[in-house]
Amino acid sequence: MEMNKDELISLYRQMLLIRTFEDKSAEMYAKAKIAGFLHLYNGQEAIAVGALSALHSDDELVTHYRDHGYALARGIDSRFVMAELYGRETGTTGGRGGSMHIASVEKHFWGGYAIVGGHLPLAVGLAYANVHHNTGRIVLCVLGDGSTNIGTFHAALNWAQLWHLPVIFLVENNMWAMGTAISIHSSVIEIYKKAAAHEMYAERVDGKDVLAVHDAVCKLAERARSGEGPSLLEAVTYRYRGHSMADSDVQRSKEEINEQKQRDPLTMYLTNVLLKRNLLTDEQESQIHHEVEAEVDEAVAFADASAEPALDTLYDKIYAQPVANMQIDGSLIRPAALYTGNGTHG
Amino acid sequence: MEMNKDELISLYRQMLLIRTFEDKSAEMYAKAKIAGFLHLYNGQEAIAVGALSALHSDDELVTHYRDHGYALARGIDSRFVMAELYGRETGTTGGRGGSMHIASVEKHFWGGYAIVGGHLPLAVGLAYANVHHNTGRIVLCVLGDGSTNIGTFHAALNWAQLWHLPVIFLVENNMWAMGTAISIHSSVIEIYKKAAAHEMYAERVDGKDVLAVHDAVCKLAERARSGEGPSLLEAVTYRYRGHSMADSDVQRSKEEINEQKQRDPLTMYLTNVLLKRNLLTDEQESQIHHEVEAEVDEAVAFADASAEPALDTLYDKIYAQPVANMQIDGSLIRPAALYTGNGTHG
Amino acid sequence: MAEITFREALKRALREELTRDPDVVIWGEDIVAYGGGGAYAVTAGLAKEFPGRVRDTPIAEEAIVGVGIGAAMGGVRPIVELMTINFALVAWDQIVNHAAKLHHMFNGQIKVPMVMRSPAGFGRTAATHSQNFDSWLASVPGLKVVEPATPYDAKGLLKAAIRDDDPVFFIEHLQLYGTRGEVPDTEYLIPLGVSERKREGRHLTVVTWGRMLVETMKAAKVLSGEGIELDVIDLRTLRPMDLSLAMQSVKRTNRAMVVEEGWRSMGIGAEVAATLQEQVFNYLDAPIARVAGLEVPMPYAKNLERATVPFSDDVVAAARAMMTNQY
Amino acid sequence: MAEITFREALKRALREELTRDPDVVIWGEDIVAYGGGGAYAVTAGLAKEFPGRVRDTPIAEEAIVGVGIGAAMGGVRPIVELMTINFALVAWDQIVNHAAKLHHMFNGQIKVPMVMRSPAGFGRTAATHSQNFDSWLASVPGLKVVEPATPYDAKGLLKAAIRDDDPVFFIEHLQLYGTRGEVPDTEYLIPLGVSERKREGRHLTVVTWGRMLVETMKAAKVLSGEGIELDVIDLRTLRPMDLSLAMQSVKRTNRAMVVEEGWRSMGIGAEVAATLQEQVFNYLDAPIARVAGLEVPMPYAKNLERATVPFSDDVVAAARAMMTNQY
Ligand SMILES: Cc1ncc(C[n+]2csc(CCOP(=O)(O)OP(=O)(O)O)c2C)c(N)n1
Ligand SMILES: Cc1ncc(C[n+]2csc(CCOP(=O)(O)OP(=O)(O)O)c2C)c(N)n1
Ligand SMILES: [Mg+2]
Ligand SMILES: [Mg+2]
Repeated sequence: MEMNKDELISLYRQMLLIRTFEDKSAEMYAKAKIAGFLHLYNGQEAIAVGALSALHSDDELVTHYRDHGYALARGIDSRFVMAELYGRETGTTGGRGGSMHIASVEKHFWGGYAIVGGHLPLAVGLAYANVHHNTGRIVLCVLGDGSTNIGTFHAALNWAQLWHLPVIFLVENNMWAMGTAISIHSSVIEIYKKAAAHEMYAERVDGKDVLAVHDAVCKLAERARSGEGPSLLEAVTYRYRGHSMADSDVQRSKEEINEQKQRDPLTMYLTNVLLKRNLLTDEQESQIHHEVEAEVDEAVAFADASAEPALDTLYDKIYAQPVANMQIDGSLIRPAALYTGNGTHG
Repeated sequence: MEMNKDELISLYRQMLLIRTFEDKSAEMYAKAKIAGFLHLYNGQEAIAVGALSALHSDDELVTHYRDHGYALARGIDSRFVMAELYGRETGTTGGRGGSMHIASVEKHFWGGYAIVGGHLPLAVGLAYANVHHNTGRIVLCVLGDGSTNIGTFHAALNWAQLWHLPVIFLVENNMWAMGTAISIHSSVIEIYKKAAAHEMYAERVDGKDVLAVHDAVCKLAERARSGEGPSLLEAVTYRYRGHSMADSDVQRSKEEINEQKQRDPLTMYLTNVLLKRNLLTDEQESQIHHEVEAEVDEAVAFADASAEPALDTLYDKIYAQPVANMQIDGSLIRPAALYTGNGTHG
Repeated sequence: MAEITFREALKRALREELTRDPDVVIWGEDIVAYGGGGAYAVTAGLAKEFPGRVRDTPIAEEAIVGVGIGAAMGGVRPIVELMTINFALVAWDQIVNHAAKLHHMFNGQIKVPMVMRSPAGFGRTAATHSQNFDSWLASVPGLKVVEPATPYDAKGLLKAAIRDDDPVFFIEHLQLYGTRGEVPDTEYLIPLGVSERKREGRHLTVVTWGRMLVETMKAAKVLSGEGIELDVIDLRTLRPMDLSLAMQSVKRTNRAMVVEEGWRSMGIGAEVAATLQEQVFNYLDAPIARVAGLEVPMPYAKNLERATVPFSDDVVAAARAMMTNQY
Repeated sequence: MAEITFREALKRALREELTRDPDVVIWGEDIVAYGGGGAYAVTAGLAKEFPGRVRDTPIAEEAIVGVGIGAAMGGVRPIVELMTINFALVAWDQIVNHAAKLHHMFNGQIKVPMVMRSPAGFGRTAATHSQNFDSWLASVPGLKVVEPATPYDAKGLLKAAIRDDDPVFFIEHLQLYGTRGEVPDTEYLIPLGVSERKREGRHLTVVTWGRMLVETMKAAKVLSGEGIELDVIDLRTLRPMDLSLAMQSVKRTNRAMVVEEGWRSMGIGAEVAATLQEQVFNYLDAPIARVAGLEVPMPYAKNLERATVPFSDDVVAAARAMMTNQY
């Protein structure tokens, strides 16, 4: 897809929004506004932005837990994402899922998943559903390099290829799985080669080059839409921060990180494309910066102002179709206060 | 390994023993002497015999449930194997495991396993143990074509390659997984190609040619022993009978089966090698037949004469190290007769 | 009303639902070609009747369940068959951490209207192939779990399960496939989560389900001859579990027993006993007894298997002991 | 005797056993490089001390457990770390159908002397990362299951588990890692399968284990101020389960309560309640109560998580109610 000037600028704005949002999240985590796991996307922004810009807005998206970037690139209101990180009722899942499970089915983002490899079969099934209903939509399934060693990876690829389903497996190869370097966790370093076990079409792309990612996904989406089946795209990248906010990151050398930062996806795109081609002035750039910062500040203000989920909603939505009139049911009906006393304390 | 005349004849004798044993097992199953699942090896004999003849007798062996052929080729007394099919105390596992779990750890046969793909990680671990103890022994791990789609397959291969362990994955590609043809269950028909996902060395061999299997395994064993790591061998074959005795086998055409029988591993080896090279006379051949039949008849007589396991051994060997003096223990100590009444009825 | 087998009842349920709703599909290992359709022949012929909607899959239970979940999220209504419940262990993460959780975790945005069907139980197939796992499944918030005992219930419950908007694990005891019972030709549904009294009696309440109902009914006949009348409650749905009938019953009989095939420890029997003693403590004249499978990896040998699994004579013995206060 | 953390006690057990026996190895995800050694830092530094014997693995729990089993069969004594117990679901088939069964299925020919260590419990990590599964594991014949509550027990039990010839699942509640307690410098072992009275009292027997012991002890203090003295039994080993102390205790107190963090249905509490009412029925003055986690996929929000998991105040409330006959 050829992009016009606005679209090209928008890529930058999106990457910047993600970077800024993630930095702010880290800040809020340090202030204990956010708890649990928080996996930030700094350094990898070009992949989410490049990939989603190559898809239709109603193509289906499924990701792993490192999902804020995808949520923002899919156009989910940053206020709702921040509120979810806070665990507030205004969050994308009403505070149920938190950072690892951002979702907006309305926007065809079927959620971030936290079990490594667990979402791959789901993405294949979703692709089937679209074929079954003849929607023309394809599925983008995002995962990391470390997630290509677990059983569901190959089981899902085999199925997708066998049934010729329209799904793109996008592997963000950031060279590390938590604190384990790729050479320690995978017998094959060039992840795209793993698709050979299924004779699945596969490519490798520079994951720091937003336009390269965009182009690669355009091509694979075209393949999928025209019935040529699934594919795997390996996008080589690097994350600047630790695996999650809990990671002291002692395992990676400062040199390695600094070297990687030399090829920053935002800077490269701004310098080598937008400024070089005169698509943006320095002034416009700082204007974008201001806007993005204002947006993120507002997201924080919104999250701060939002209420916690009401306690009496705890049992809601465990079932889509609750069974009525159960007289005794440890599973559905809150046991008498006698036995638990819960819900009132805290 | 160059084989001498006796060894070459022995290959035939072993294949014939397996074929005869399996036919007799089918007969005994029909007579309800054997129950449950019974997966016969007819048609695939050249693989077990060719592979084991290429290994040392103390190399480790792990197989799937289609394991009688391997047990016999490993030299386990056919009487004990038949007794196990009967579920008798004289069986290879005292009647506990039955057909799918023949084992003789003394003979380094670590057993047949019944969960598809479940034994692959075990084989990798066993290879590690041998490296850890510096025994020089390697591991042969046998599986079917249908077992290459489940998660443990690739998870095990990746690990074996990463840690460079001495294990040979021997895939008996008989083109069917139960009633599912290979083209329906696997995106790739030439199974050996799946090893590419791990840059693991792999080959394909005619699984009906006992000498070809022997030579291929010799080569891969040599690799493993000299520290060159794991490998995968695909042996193309066909099974003559249904998946198990429960299989009506309506899914495979008579033509397909008959065509496959044209290339029978026993006949081919007898005609093209033993008789052609004058290693065996017709008389000697019929002598072998008699011996083998006598052996199998004796196995049946032995099984028939063997007792069922004693009922009071039911709780034995659940734990290698039982916890002493438990006063109440639903898990270790038989609940009072009041609550179950079991064990007395028949 | 004709007598048909449990197997046939299930097949009719599948056929009717496939006919009613084009979004219903069936996937599983060997459900199309093998032996004409299915390791236990439940789907025999359906692939021909509904081209493209009944499909054989690779052997990869984690994918069978996971792809099913994804399809269900996308509005398909998959029925996935796990050849036996033992293989569900390979898919355990998908069942527990995915199917059961998505609706709540995503705050209602995602629904997983999927049925997982699976034969359970023993049949001379040894340790790894003879299990139940009903209690584990029934303890998972977000799952529904059904285990019918009769052809009538099998049909009505399976149809309800297929129309349910939640993931339902539907357990079929493999010893029941050949059993027969009356099933009407006209359509009916049986709501999930409702237990049923299968026999009226005044001496002893027996709570059970699945194959053990059949054994309990046999035992009830024997015991009736001795003047002991069992009040038999069939749970039918294991999650959510309806103990209302059982509680009422105990208030009349003052004695209760739970009969289950699976391991005793942390079984459904434990839950039923714990809940009943909580709820109707003052009505109990004797401890609640449990008849259950012995905790042994199932041996292949005929006599050992027989000793491990409970049968009607175990129920008879336990009931006699209870009624003569030998607890 | 020095006060050390639960985490440090575990590490000392590992170090001592690595030193004692060259066949002991430790494998797991991120136990070497990450943060200096382990998601919860239990193995920190060990890789350097024991070169080649503490190794990072791929993320593939089915292989971590399965390769561990194979190594154990071959005479190695692997300790495999599953980063959290939630990921054990991926390896469930290996745990239940392989580790637990091989010794019996192969009639004693094969042993699996392996320890699976895994943190369990909650910590604002939402539905798929906050579970226990203690009751499931403890129901599997062939497995041993341990869950210590104090640094002292953690060290002694882990050393015993490593020397045990059976597969042991060793559950570490992640909220306990930072807790402190006295641990002697001299070597000691604590035998598996032996419960311990952690507090003497005459009014109410409380059976518990793991983190809930800590909460129960807090509750005991509060209740003691009100004249209610808890007799607290720590199970320590969940399979085989030693209820002898609990039974003796109930004979004195005539009231019992089980306190557990996991889901109530088919929990360990259900088993304890069912067994106690079977065994000491005539000594019970009140139904056995259960304090347990609510059956909800764990929400991330702070207040909802807090409401889902039991704390000491829940124990206090339940005990008060029991003692005033409000059941
Ligand atoms: C089955 C499972 N095992 C372990 C984990 C813990 N874990 C979460 S993320 C992660 C590393 C994944 O690395 P990778 O796939 O490369 O993704 P990245 O974080 O680098 O984006 C691990 C081990 C998990 N969530 N699920
Ligand atoms: C996890 C699991 N799923 C399903 C089965 C049932 N099953 C047993 S053997 C088999 C077919 C295996 O085919 P293949 O690997 O080709 O071996 P073959 O029988 O042809 O030798 C199936 C589906 C099983 N035992 N384990
Ligand atoms: Mg990574
Ligand atoms: Mg095959």
